[in-house]
Amino acid sequence: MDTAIILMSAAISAGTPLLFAVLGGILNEKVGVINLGTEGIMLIGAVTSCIVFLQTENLFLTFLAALLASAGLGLIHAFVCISLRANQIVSGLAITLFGTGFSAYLGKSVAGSALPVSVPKIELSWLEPIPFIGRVFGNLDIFSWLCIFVAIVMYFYMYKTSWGLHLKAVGDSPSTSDVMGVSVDGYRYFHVILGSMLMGLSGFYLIMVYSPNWIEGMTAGRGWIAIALIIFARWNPLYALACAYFFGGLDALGFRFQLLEVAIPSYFLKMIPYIATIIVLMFVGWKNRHKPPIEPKALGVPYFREQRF
Amino acid sequence: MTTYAVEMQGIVKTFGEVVACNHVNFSVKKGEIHALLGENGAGKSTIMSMLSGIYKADSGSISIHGHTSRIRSPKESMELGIGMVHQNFRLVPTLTAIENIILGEKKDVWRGASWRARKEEEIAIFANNYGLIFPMNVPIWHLSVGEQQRVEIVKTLYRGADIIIFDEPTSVLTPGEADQLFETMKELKRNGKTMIITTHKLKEVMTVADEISVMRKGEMIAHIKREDTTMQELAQLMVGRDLSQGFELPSIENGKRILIVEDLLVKGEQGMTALNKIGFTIHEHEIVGVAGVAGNGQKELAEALTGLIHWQDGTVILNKELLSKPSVQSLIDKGIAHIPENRMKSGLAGDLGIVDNLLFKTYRNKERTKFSLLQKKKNQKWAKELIEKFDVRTPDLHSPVKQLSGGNQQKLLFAREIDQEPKLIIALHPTQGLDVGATEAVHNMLIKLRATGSGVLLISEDLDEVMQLSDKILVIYNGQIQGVLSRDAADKDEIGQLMAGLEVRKEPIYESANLH
Amino acid sequence: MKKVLGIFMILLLFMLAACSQGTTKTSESAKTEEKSEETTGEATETEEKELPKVAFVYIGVPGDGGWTYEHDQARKLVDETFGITSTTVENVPEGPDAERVIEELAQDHDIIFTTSFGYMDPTFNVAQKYPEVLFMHATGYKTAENMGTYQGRGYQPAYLAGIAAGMLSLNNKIGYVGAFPLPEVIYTINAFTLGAQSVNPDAEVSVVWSNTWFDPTTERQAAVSLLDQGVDVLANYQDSPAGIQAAAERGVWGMGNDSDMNEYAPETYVTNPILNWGPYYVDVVQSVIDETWKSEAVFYGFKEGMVELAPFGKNVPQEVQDAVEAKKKEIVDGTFDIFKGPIYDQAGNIKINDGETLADPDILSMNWFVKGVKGTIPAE
Amino acid sequence: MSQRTSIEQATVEIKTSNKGVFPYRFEYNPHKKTNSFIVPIVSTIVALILCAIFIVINGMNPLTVYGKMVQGAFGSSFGISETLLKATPLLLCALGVGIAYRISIWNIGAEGQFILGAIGATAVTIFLPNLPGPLYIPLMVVAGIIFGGLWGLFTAIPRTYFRVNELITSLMLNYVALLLLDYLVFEPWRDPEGFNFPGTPLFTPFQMLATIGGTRLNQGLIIAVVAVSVFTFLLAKTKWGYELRLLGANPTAAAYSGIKVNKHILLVMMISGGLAGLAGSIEVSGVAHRLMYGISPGYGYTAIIVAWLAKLNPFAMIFTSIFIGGLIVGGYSVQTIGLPSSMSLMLQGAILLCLIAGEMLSKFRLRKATGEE
Repeated sequence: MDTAIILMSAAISAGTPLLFAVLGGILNEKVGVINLGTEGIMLIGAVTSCIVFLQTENLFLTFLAALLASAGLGLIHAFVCISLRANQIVSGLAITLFGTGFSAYLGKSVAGSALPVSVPKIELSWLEPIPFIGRVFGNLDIFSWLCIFVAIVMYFYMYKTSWGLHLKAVGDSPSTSDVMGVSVDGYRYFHVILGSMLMGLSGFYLIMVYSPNWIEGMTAGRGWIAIALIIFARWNPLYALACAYFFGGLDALGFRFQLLEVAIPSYFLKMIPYIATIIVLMFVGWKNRHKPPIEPKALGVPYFREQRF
Repeated sequence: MTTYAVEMQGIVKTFGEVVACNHVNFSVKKGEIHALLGENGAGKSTIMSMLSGIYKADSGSISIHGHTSRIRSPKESMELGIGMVHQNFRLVPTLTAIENIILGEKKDVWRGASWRARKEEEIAIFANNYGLIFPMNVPIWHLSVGEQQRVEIVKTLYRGADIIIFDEPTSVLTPGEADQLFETMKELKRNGKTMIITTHKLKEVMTVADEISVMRKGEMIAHIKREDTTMQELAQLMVGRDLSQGFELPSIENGKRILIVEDLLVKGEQGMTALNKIGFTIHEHEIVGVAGVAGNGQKELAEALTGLIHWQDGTVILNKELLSKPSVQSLIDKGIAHIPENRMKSGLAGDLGIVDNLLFKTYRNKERTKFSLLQKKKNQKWAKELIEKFDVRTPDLHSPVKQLSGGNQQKLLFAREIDQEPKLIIALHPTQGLDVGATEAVHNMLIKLRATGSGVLLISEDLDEVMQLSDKILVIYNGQIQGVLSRDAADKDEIGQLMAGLEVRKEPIYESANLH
Repeated sequence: MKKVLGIFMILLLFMLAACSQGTTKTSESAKTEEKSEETTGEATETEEKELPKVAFVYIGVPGDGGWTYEHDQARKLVDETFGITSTTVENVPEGPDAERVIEELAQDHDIIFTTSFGYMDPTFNVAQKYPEVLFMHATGYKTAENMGTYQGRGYQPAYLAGIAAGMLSLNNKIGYVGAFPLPEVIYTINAFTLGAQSVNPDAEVSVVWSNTWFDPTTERQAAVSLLDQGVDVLANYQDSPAGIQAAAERGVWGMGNDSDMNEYAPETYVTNPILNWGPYYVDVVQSVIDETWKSEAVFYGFKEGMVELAPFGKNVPQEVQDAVEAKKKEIVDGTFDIFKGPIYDQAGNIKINDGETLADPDILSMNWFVKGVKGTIPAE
Repeated sequence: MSQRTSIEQATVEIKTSNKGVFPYRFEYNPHKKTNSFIVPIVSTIVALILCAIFIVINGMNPLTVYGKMVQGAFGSSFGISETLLKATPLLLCALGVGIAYRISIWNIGAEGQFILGAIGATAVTIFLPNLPGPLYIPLMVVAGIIFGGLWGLFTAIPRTYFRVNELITSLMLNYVALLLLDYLVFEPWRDPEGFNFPGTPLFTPFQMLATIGGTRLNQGLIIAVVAVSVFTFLLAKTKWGYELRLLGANPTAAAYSGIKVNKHILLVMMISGGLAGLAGSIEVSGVAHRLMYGISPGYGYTAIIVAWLAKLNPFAMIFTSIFIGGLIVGGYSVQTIGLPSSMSLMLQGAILLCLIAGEMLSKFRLRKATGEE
C-alpha cells in the first residue's frame, strides 16, 4: 500500500508538467492548429520563471512572466500558421528549435543556480481519513491542484459551453463556423495563445516545483511526449489527466526498478511508455478503421475565406 | 420607404487575373422569390458570396433594406438578416442538427442538460411551423441530403434571416425532394421572407420565381418578370445563343457484351453496405446511364469497377474474363478508363504540368518509359499532339494544371483517358461545374466513344443529361438498382419516383451472365 | 542547373584539396604565426617572459555548483595569478564534437585542460597531432609526451563523509546517487561505504545510477526514488545540488560532491568532498612557464591539497564533526589507509587481504562494490 | 528590413477592410510563383538581423559574433573540413526526411534511424570480429542502411495499416532507439577495458573509413554527395521519381492512376530510414570510431531544417547542410567570446521561422484597392 501511495505521488509530480503541456496541446489542436513547438515553449516558460524568480523572488510575478513569455511564442506560431497559413508542422519545429536555443541563451547566466523557492502546499486534513486518497492528495502543492483544476474546467469549457461548441466547430469545419459568425481566426489565435500559455506553465511547474535548477534543455523531451499524449487522450482533458499521470508514473518507476535489482535492465522499462503508445494507437486505429477519425477534421489545414479551387 | 430588400450596384470582383463580376447591378424586392439565372461560371455564386460576406467586393455598393451596408464578414451579413443555404451545406458534420443550428449563438454560455432539453423543444416547434422535419440529436453525417438541407434552412431561419439565398438548392435533390423544397419556399414567402435562388435550371425558375435576373460571363444581362418570359428566351439569354433542343442520339446496333455485373456486393468506407447485389450489363456502342441522388452507391460502383475498392461478393466479367480482386493497374491495362467525380481531387494533380498529368495512366508503357527512365522528349511531343487534338488551351506544357479553366481541365482529363482507346469508360458527373460550351464538348466526346465501339457507364446527378445520352438508364437507390429503363421508355416522373425509392420496377434487370 | 553543379563540384574539390594539404601545414604555421604575434605583442607590455595561452574544456556549465564550478574556480585562480584570460568552452559533449573543439583550441593555445573522463580519446588524438601543445586531461589513464593526467583522491574525503553519514543515519539506510559506473565513482562510493561502516557496521548504502553528470531533473528523480525507499542520509556523486535539495525537502540529511553546497540546503546539509584544482593548475602553468613541465599521471590527495572536505552544515552535531576531524588527521599524516584489508566485495569474497593495501592502479580501475553496497555495476 | 515591415502591414490589412485610409491591400494568391533563391536568402538575413537584436541587448557586437562564427566554420581549412564533416550526416539525414516529405510523410524519426544505423554498423564489428579486413566497411555500411531502413519501416507500418500518425510513431521510436543505444553501450557492448565508460571498444583500422588529407573528413562525404546525385537523378528522370511526384502532388489521383500508395509509403520510409542509417554508420565508422552514448547530437532533428531550407531539393541540400553545419561548428567558436553554443540553435530556429513566414508572405501581393476609383 505504501509503495502504491509513493508511486501515485511520484506519478502526480512527474505527470503534472506533462498534463499542463497536454492540455495546452489539446486547446491548440481542437481549433485545428498542430503545435509542435511545445518543447520550445516549455523551455522558454521555464527559463523565464527562473530569471524572474531570481530577480523578484515573487511567485506570482514569476507565474505571470511565464504566461507572458509563452504567450509571445504562441503568438508567433499563431501568426505564422493562421495569418500567413504556413506549414504548421515546420512552424512548430522552428518554434521548438528557437525556444531551445533562445532559452539556453537567456539562461546562460542562471544555469545551474538553484532557486530558493518553496511552493505553498494545500493541506486537506478532512481528506486524511480516506485511506489512499488522503495520503496522496492531502498535501499537494498549489500548482498540481491548479493543473487538475484546469483540466476539469477545460472539460466543462469544451463540452458544456457555447465556446466549447464553437471550438469544436472551428476545428472541424472552419468554413461553416465562419459562415455562422464564429470568428475562425479569432478562435484560433485565442486558443493557440492560451494553449501555449499552458505549455509555458508546464515549464514553470518543471522549474518551480519539480526541479528548481535551470539547465539547458531541462524538459528532456517531455514536450514531445505531451504531443503524443494528446492523441492518446483523444483530445479529452479528463482522459489527458489519467494519461499524464500514467506516464508520469512510468517515468518515476524507472529509477525504482534499479533498486529492485531485477534482471530487466531499466532501459527496457523506460521504453515501455513509448512502445505502449504506438501499440495502443495501432489498436485504436484498427478497432476504429471503419469509423471516421476522431481528430479535428481541419487539423493542420490553414483556413482562407476567399480560397477558390 | 423602399420596397427593395437588396440593392447591389456596380459590383466588381476579380480573382487574380479573372474578372468574376464586372460592374453588376442586382436588386431584389421585398417578399419576392427572385431567381438569379446563369450557367456555371457566370458569376452568380460570386455575387451571392459577396452578399453573404464570404468574399469582399473590389468595388461597388450594397444596400440592404435601403441602408447602405458594408458586409465584411458572414457575421455582418447575418446581422443584416441575410441567410444563405449553400450548395455544399455549411454544416459541421460531426455536430448534431441542434448544435449546428445554435452554432455561433453567443448568449447562454453555460449549456447543461436542462438548457439542451429546452433548446431542443424550442427548435422542434420552430421547425414544425415551416413543416421541416429532421432528426435532432444525431451527428449530421448520418442524415440524408434532403434532411441536411432542411437543417440548413431551419438554421438560417432560426437566426432571424428574412432574406434567404438558396444557392443551386436542387442540384443534390431528387425531383420529389425538389418539389418539397419549392413548397417550403412558397410557405416561407407567405411568412414574408425574401428569397433569392441561384440556378441554371430553367424549369425551376419558371416554377418558383417571381422575378428573374440573368447573368452571363460575369455580367448582368437581363432583369425580367416571370410572366413576361419563356423558357426559350431565358435559355437564349443565359447561354447567349440558342440551346440545341435535346440530342438525336444516332442509333447503333449494340455490339458484344463488354461488362457483365452480377450480385455485386460492396462495402463502403464506414463498413456499411454501399452496393447491395446489383447487376447489369454494358455492350459495345452503348451508353448506360446511372441516375440517382448522390450517396446512393454511385461512387462505390465506380470505385469497384476501377479497382480502387474490392467487392465482397458477386461476379464481374470484363470481356469474357472473370475478374477477382483486380488492381487498379490491371484494369487500366484491360481497357477501363475513368473520369472521376471531382477532377481536381482525384483526376488531376493541380501542381503538376500538362505532361505529368497526361502520363498518369500510360507512364508504365514502353513508349513512355524505357529501362525505367521517362522518355522526356518523346513524351513532350506526345503531350503536345494530344492537347492539340483535344483543343486544351494552356500557356505551355509545364504550367500547373490548376491554372487551367474547368473546361480545359476536363478536356485534358478526357484526352488522357480516351488516348488509351478504352473498351469501357466510367464517367462520374463529367459535366459538373462546366459551362454550356464545355458540357457540349464532353457530351460529344462521349457520343464519339460510343460510336467507336466503347461502352460508357455514365453516372450523373443531372437527370436531363442521363436521359439525353443514355441508351439504357439504371436508377440507383440505397445501393440497389431500383429500375432499368430503355431510352424510349424513360419518363422523368417515373425516374424521380424510382430515385426516391418510392417505387420498384421489376423488369428483367440484367441478362443472365454467361461465361461463354 | 548543370553549370551551378559544375561550379559547386569545383568548389568542393577545392575545399577538399585545401583541407588535405592545409591542415598539417596550418596547424604548424598558424602556431608559429600566433606565437610570433604574441611575442611581439607581449614584449612591449610585459616582461620578457611570454605567458602561455590556456584553455579549458568543460562538460557542464560553471554555474552547475559542482564539478565544472570547481574547475572554473581554479581557472579563475590561474587567471588572477598570471594575469591572463583563459578561454573556456562549456557543454562540450563527450564525442566527436569534443575532438573538434579541442583541436580548434589547440591551434592557438599552449595548455589545454580537458576536464572530463570522456575527453580522453579526443584529447589523446589531438595531442598526437599537435606535439607543441600541452594537454592536461582530468581523471583518465592515457598519457603521452605532451599529455598528462590528473586526478584527486576523492575517496579520502568520501570516507570522511561516510563516517558522518554513518553516524547521522538512524535507520542505517543510506542512499547514493552515482553518475556513471566509472571507477572514479565506484571507489568513491566504496570509500563512503567503508567510512559509514567504520562507525556503524549495519549501515547499508543503496546506489542508483543516473547516467548523467549534470541534469538536475534526472538527478532529482534518482534522488527521490531513494528517498522514497526511506533513506535518511542521501549522498550524490553528481555535478548539481538537485539531490541535496530533494533531500532537504524531506528533511533528510544530504551531501553531494565536488564543491561546497551548503547554501542549497542549509538546514540538512552535512558536508561535501571537495576537489580543489586551483593550486595544481597554477603549478602546471608555472611549470610550463619555467619549462619544467613533464608528462605525468598525478593522483593527489589531502596531503597535496587537491581534495578537501567542505565545512559542515550548521545542524551537524559536534561529535560527528570531531570524529571526522580525527580521522582526517590520520589520513593526512599517512597513518590511516582507506583501502586496507580485509575488505570484502558484495558477495562476501575477500578482495583485499588482511593487512594489504590497494595500489593506485587498482584503485583507478576499481570495478567492484564493497560489502554493504546495495546496487549493481551494470554488466559486471 | 523591408520584409519585416511588410509582415506587419500584411496582418493589419488582412484583418481590416480595404476601404479607407490605406489605398492598397494585400491579396493572397496561393498559386503565385516565387523566386526560389531570393526567399531563403532574404529570410536568412532577416533571421540574422532579428537575432542580432538579442545579441545587442546582451551587450555584444553582433558583427563580432557572426564574424567569429563564420571564421570558426569557414575561416580556415580546419574549420572548413570540420564544417563539411558536420554537413555529411546532416546531408544524408536531410535527403532521407526530404524524400518522405515529398510524399507528405512526416518522418521526424531520422534521429532514431540514425542511431539504429550506428548500432547496425557497430553490430558488424561486435558479432563478426574475425572477418577479412576489407569486408568490414561495405558490411557496416549495408548494415547501417538495413537497420535504419527497418526502423523507418516500423514508422510506416502503423501509418499504412493502422492509421497511426507517423509523426507520433517516428517520434516515439526516436526515444526507443536512444534507450536501446544506452542499453547497448552501458551494458552488453561496453568496452571491457574502457573503465566502464559507456562506449564500445575502438574500431580497428579496417573498420574505419579512410580520411581525406590530414583532417577528420572521410569518405563519408563522398558517399553523401554520390547519394545526392543518385537521388537527384532518380527523382527527375525515372518512373519511380514520377510516381513520387504524383503521390506528393495528389495522393488520391495517384491511387486512381494505379499507384499503390501504401507500398510507396513503405518503400519511401525504408529509403528515408536507410539514408539516416547510412549517416549513422558513417558517423561511427568515420568519426567516432566507436559506438558511444550520445552518438547523435540531434542530427536527425537538424536535418529537418536542412531539408526544409533546401525546399526538399536534394541538390540544394548540399548547400543548406554546409550552411547549417557551419552554424553548428561556428556555434562552438562563439563560446570562446562568451556566448553559449545554443546561439546556433536559436539562429536555426529563427531562420526556419523566417523562411516559412517569408515563403508565405511572398505569396501575398500588394494591390491597389480598386474601390477608390
